Amino acid sequence: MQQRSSTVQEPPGAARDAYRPTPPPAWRPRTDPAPLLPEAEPLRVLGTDAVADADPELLRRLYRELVRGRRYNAQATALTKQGRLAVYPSTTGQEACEVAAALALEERDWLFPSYRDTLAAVARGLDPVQALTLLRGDWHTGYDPREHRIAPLSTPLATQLPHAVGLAHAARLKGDDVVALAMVGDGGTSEGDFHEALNFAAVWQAPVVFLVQNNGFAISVPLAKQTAAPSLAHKAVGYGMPGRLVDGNDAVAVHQVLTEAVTRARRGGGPTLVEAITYRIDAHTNADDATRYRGDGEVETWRAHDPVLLLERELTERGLLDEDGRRAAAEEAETMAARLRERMNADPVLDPMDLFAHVYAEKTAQLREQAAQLRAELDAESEAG
Amino acid sequence: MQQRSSTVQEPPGAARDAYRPTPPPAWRPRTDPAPLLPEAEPLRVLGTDAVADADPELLRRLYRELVRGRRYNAQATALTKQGRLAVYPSTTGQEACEVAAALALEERDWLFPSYRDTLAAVARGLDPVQALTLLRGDWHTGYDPREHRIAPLSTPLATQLPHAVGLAHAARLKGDDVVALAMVGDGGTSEGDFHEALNFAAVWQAPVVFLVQNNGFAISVPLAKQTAAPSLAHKAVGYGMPGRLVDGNDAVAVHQVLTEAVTRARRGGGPTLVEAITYRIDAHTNADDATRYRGDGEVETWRAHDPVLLLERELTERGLLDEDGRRAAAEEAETMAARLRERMNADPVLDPMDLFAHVYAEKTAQLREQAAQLRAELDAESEAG
Amino acid sequence: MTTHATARPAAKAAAKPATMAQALQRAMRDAMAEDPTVHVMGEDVGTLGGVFRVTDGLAKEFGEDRCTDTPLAEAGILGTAVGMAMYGLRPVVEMQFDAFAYPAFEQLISHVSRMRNRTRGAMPMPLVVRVPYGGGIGGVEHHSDSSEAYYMATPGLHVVTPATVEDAYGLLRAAIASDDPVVFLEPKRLYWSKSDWSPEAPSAVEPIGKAVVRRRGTSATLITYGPSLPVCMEAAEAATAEGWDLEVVDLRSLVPFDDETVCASVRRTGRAVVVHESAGFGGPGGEIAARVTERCFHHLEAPVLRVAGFDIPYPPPMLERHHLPGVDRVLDAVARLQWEAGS
Amino acid sequence: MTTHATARPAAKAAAKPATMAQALQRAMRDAMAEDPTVHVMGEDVGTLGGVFRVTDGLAKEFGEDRCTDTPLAEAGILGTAVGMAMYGLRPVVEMQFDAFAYPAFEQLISHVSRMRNRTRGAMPMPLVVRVPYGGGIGGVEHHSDSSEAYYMATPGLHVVTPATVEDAYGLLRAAIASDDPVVFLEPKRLYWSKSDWSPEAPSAVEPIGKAVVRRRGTSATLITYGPSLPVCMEAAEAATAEGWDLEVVDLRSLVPFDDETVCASVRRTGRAVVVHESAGFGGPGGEIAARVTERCFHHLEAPVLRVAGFDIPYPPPMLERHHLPGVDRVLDAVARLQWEAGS
Ligand SMILES: Cc1ncc(C[n+]2csc(CCOP(=O)(O)OP(=O)(O)O)c2C)c(N)n1
Ligand SMILES: Cc1ncc(C[n+]2csc(CCOP(=O)(O)OP(=O)(O)O)c2C)c(N)n1
Ligand SMILES: [Mg+2]
Ligand SMILES: [Mg+2]
Repeated sequence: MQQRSSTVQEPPGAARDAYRPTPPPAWRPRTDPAPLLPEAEPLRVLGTDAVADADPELLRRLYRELVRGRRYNAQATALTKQGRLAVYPSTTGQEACEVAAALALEERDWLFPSYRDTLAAVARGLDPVQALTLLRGDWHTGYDPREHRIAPLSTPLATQLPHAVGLAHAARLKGDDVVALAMVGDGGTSEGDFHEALNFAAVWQAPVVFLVQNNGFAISVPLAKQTAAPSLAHKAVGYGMPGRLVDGNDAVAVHQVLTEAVTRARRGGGPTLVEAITYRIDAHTNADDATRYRGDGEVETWRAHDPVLLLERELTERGLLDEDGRRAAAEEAETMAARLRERMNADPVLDPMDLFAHVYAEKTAQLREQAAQLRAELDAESEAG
Repeated sequence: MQQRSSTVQEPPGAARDAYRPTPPPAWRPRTDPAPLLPEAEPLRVLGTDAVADADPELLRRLYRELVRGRRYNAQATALTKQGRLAVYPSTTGQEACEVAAALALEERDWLFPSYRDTLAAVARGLDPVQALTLLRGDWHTGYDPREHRIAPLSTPLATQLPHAVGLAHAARLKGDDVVALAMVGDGGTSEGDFHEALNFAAVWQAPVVFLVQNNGFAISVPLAKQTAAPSLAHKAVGYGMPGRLVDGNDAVAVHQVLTEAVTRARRGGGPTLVEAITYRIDAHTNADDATRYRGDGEVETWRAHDPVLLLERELTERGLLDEDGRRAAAEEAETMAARLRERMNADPVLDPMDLFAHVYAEKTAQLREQAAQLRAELDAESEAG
Repeated sequence: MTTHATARPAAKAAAKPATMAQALQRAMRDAMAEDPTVHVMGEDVGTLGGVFRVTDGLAKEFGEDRCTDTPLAEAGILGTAVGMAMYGLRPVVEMQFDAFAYPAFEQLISHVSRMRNRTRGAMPMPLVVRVPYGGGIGGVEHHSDSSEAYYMATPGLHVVTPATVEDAYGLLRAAIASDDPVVFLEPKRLYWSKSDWSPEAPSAVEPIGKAVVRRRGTSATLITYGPSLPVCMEAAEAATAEGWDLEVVDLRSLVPFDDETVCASVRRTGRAVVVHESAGFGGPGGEIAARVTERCFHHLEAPVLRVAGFDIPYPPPMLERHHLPGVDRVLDAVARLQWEAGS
Repeated sequence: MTTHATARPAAKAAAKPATMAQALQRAMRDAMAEDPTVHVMGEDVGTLGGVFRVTDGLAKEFGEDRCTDTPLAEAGILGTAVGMAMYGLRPVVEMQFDAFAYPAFEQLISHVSRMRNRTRGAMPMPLVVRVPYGGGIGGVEHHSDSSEAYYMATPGLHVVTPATVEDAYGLLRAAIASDDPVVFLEPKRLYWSKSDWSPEAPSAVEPIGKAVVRRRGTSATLITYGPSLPVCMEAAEAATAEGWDLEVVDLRSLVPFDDETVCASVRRTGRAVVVHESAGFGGPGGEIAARVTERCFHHLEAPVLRVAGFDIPYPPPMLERHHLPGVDRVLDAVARLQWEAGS
């Protein structure tokens, strides 16, 4: 070995003539990427032979919930027109996702809805009036999240995803086999919190399922301006978790994919990212004018792929649903709507003094002062008449 | 077609018997994911026949820069021991990435370094004293970023990545064929800003290249606690841009991959994410004690894969480098180090009044008051002493 | 959404009264027409024209490259805008609502506010961050925050907020023209306030950093800005019945702060109340009261008082009227200015 | 990193003087030992024991699930901590440096501070965010911010900061025990300050929200906290030479604010100076001066003055001494308290 003037110190044993470049020592593929990649086309069950494998009871249950969900959307929208609801982001056209998300969970599991997902909460069994409390202008959360294992509706997009990861992780540390399912829109996937949540979930192998409802728009912004990815489900591979792509208007397919993901998470298999391709039939909210950013033609195309219709036809075709079944579902939905309408007609009674009640466990001296001020104002007001 | 009691309105033309489920209307794969996936193993050129294709001049230039870079790292580290530098995050072992990043760019291109990447700036031609200004305790940026097309060293991790995207996008809008190259560590890829930057870049098809130096650690946190991804390069697919995986200690390979990515960006092909597998030989900074979180064995393994060594052997083997060439490179490096040492021995003279000079284009009334106060204090001080 | 009268009543029978939203739109339009480096960007600002329609028509007139619907990521929006400004553009960024600007705070604090100083003047940040702020529109959670304290506490930013249709135009023009970053706070409940301001004869560009006396008075000074200006004007009218002749100062710019105008007024009247919607504790009023007191101590007949939102997260719509400082609370504060003690 | 004497000098020849960093470590250790729901998490807190070694040994003693090295993402750290708290844990989150807490502001403002209120008490947020803050350690850009104004302006948070080794232990224990979220600001230049506090006999848990008089005096009150307490104590000693007998109040808790202790002192002395490192404009001093003035106006012989950092981004190490409020500036302010005017 010749003497050389290199500034680099030869490592011991690195004999010159033994030199054979090797891959960098630390490098090894940590996960095989292939199984993480989503299906090449959104998974469908309806219209395929796989329907035959589905439990007929589940199919009927899904149907009834879809019909109820559709009716709920219509009723909530009507309530905005009557001024009983301040704002309503409808999930008309997205009922399959909302309902399947709810039904894929066990009672002990947790749901982390976005601001749009009141229907998922209702399908989980939450009183619709409680689900709509926020949107009515009443208190920010209409229910006890712990009682129902439904996190507050998250207005800031994607910010509740890390909460779902933390909760799932905490449950696992405690030894509870609880799964968290977190919902987000296509737009929400652009937020940094989406990224950080998925990364933490994968590193911690937390039992959490992320459901992206890709409904084509973030308010007015179409998917093409939101991402250039082959699909949103492809993002999964970058975190080392499986991505799944599913027809979001096929309730059976969404239910199947979510159930698989939930089961996997429960068994310690870690998180999954599910992208459901769907469409928002209504405007963003009642305050939005969708004609500014999309044509009627597109909406009509999607109406032909309506989640309620798809399931109804399939069940009818397979003899799992008849006129009586359809009528029963419609009536059940009508009853729910009538009750909701009626109860939303009553003005909620809020106590202004509650403004100070839950800022801290105990009021600070400053809040006591401020509460006294308001108390005095209210007393003066009621004296004045 | 029988009358049915469904709550769903049949869309026009959706005749019952014509029912055939179709994929969701909006869905189509936007990009073919296959070409976006990185190579299965980090690309290497050294030790393969591909070296023969490389321009010998480039190989020699890379060698000289690596030797200079190694010497620069040693000198900067020495300066911290002498108290002439407040802190130095060394790139010993990472010189191939630093140098290749600089050499892949044209003069009109922009470099967006992280706090660690002073060497890339120096390899681009920046005066080392200017590059080290921040780390010496002097002003935050030692050079005019516009003059050198080097953004300020970014201390908050990954936060400069969106800047690179915005600048590249602005250049493209203006019709300038300028490319931005942004550098980040493996740890930095976990930040939300990384995600948002890559997404914006892909949606805008901005001419930007992201270089992740995966050196195995974020301070003490090893890669396995940072991500569960098959590789960091796999994240690219989730944004719809190509990912490349390269041996970060193979200067020729890194240079090749970066040059390809830069060329692609310049030609309007959009962004690329490059992951270079490398290793930080020194502690995180001079203030860090690396023995707390990693064993000497690991470091020794990597010394055998030293970037300077790899290139030096290859060039020697191929007859592209002889004793004279090595000596010349070492001498050039020594000259640089001597000059740096000497110039860093002089204490910089800072004017305290500059504290107020550049907060705004013009001092506010409040800052004028405060400047007057400091002026008076300084005058009193100098009178007193 | 409710419509409020602006401070300056649309008394004259002007041709086409314009809203504050229209004046803001016009300011961007005129700036874009004059200067090709001005770019508007944000969520839904293009095709939709913004959820408040403030950017209506800009994408159509100037193209999507000049008025861009971005992906949904506030840090990304502001972060890319920083890069655009580095290359010489003048980005005007819209944050859709006050509370949705928080994800961009890292970029705002660590980069936007410091880039000029960091580079010793070599790299200014001529960008504007438009933030619709404040409550009173019945918005659900996170749609009604008054976040000005955060911006004020960040050296390197200018913080500007119009209260009238005229100023909406004049101050936004000035903000866009400024070579420093400006957080431009738009009082969203005044978006549909009207005045005889006309897009045909837009108001002058107003200098940043100048407060203005909206009502002359002698008994005490109400110091306010943005959404609380109409409240203070109304309170001042009502106060005449009690024999108080109140002066009203509209700050318009929280940073830089116009000590001169404010202190001149307080020295004249000897008493002052600061009025804002933001929570009181740690809010702008503390700074304002403290600096006025430092400068006018011997002219003060009473401590400078503050009328502000309570120290609570913004309440649900059905309770917001109890939270928002209204005319009665302003008058109550005026009544507590120790009238027996002094002049 | 320099070593400062704490306010309470380690005079007694105690067995093993401990540093503030050690007291903080001990507080977490004792809390973790007592309560299995306490979890420590952050960047480098596990194997390394934190860049300031404040979590040294915790991962070893309690395992990596109780003291966890997280991925490098502050919003993710705080956001997952929120979820953990929802499930009944008590996360203690470390932000590596003040300026690196900014990416987590969205989570802090929109969720941590509001979750209890949002759910009408059903879902409290018993978590602690530890933030090393302030300058004076020669840190490069972004390593020396005083960000307390942001936290103070966020209703729903408690904001606590120790200035002594004893309080570091006692207040951190209280913060971890609190059912409300606490931003726990650790004056990083006091990490290596020492006292005769001993881990063998740790101090008592201190209640949150109580200020303490560190030095009795009659001429004027210095109101301060955290890193500025040693400065004020030194100033008070030096002031005796000028004939001033200064009282020094250590706030310890910015939220809730102890009006009682502070105002009792100011009423006694009739004069006050607020001292902090944070930029003056929009900083904590404005709130403090304003509320003291509101409550003690007729006891004041002079306006409450403020000695603070300049209204600039934190300067580079070589200039920081010109920025940091030191003894001389405090004494200058005391001298301006209009001694000729009053008592
Ligand atoms: C952090 C944040 N930024 C902005 C908004 C305002 N905003 C409300 S809904 C919405 C679009 C959401 O789109 P997507 O995530 O696709 O969900 P979708 O509405 O389609 O269900 C926007 C921008 C918000 N709520 N949160
Ligand atoms: C936003 C932010 N959070 C935390 C830090 C503190 N910090 C400085 S370097 C570092 C580790 C960075 O690791 P990596 O990204 O892998 O880069 P490397 O140091 O290995 O070059 C951390 C946590 C920071 N600078 N910025
Ligand atoms: Mg959507
Ligand atoms: Mg690294």
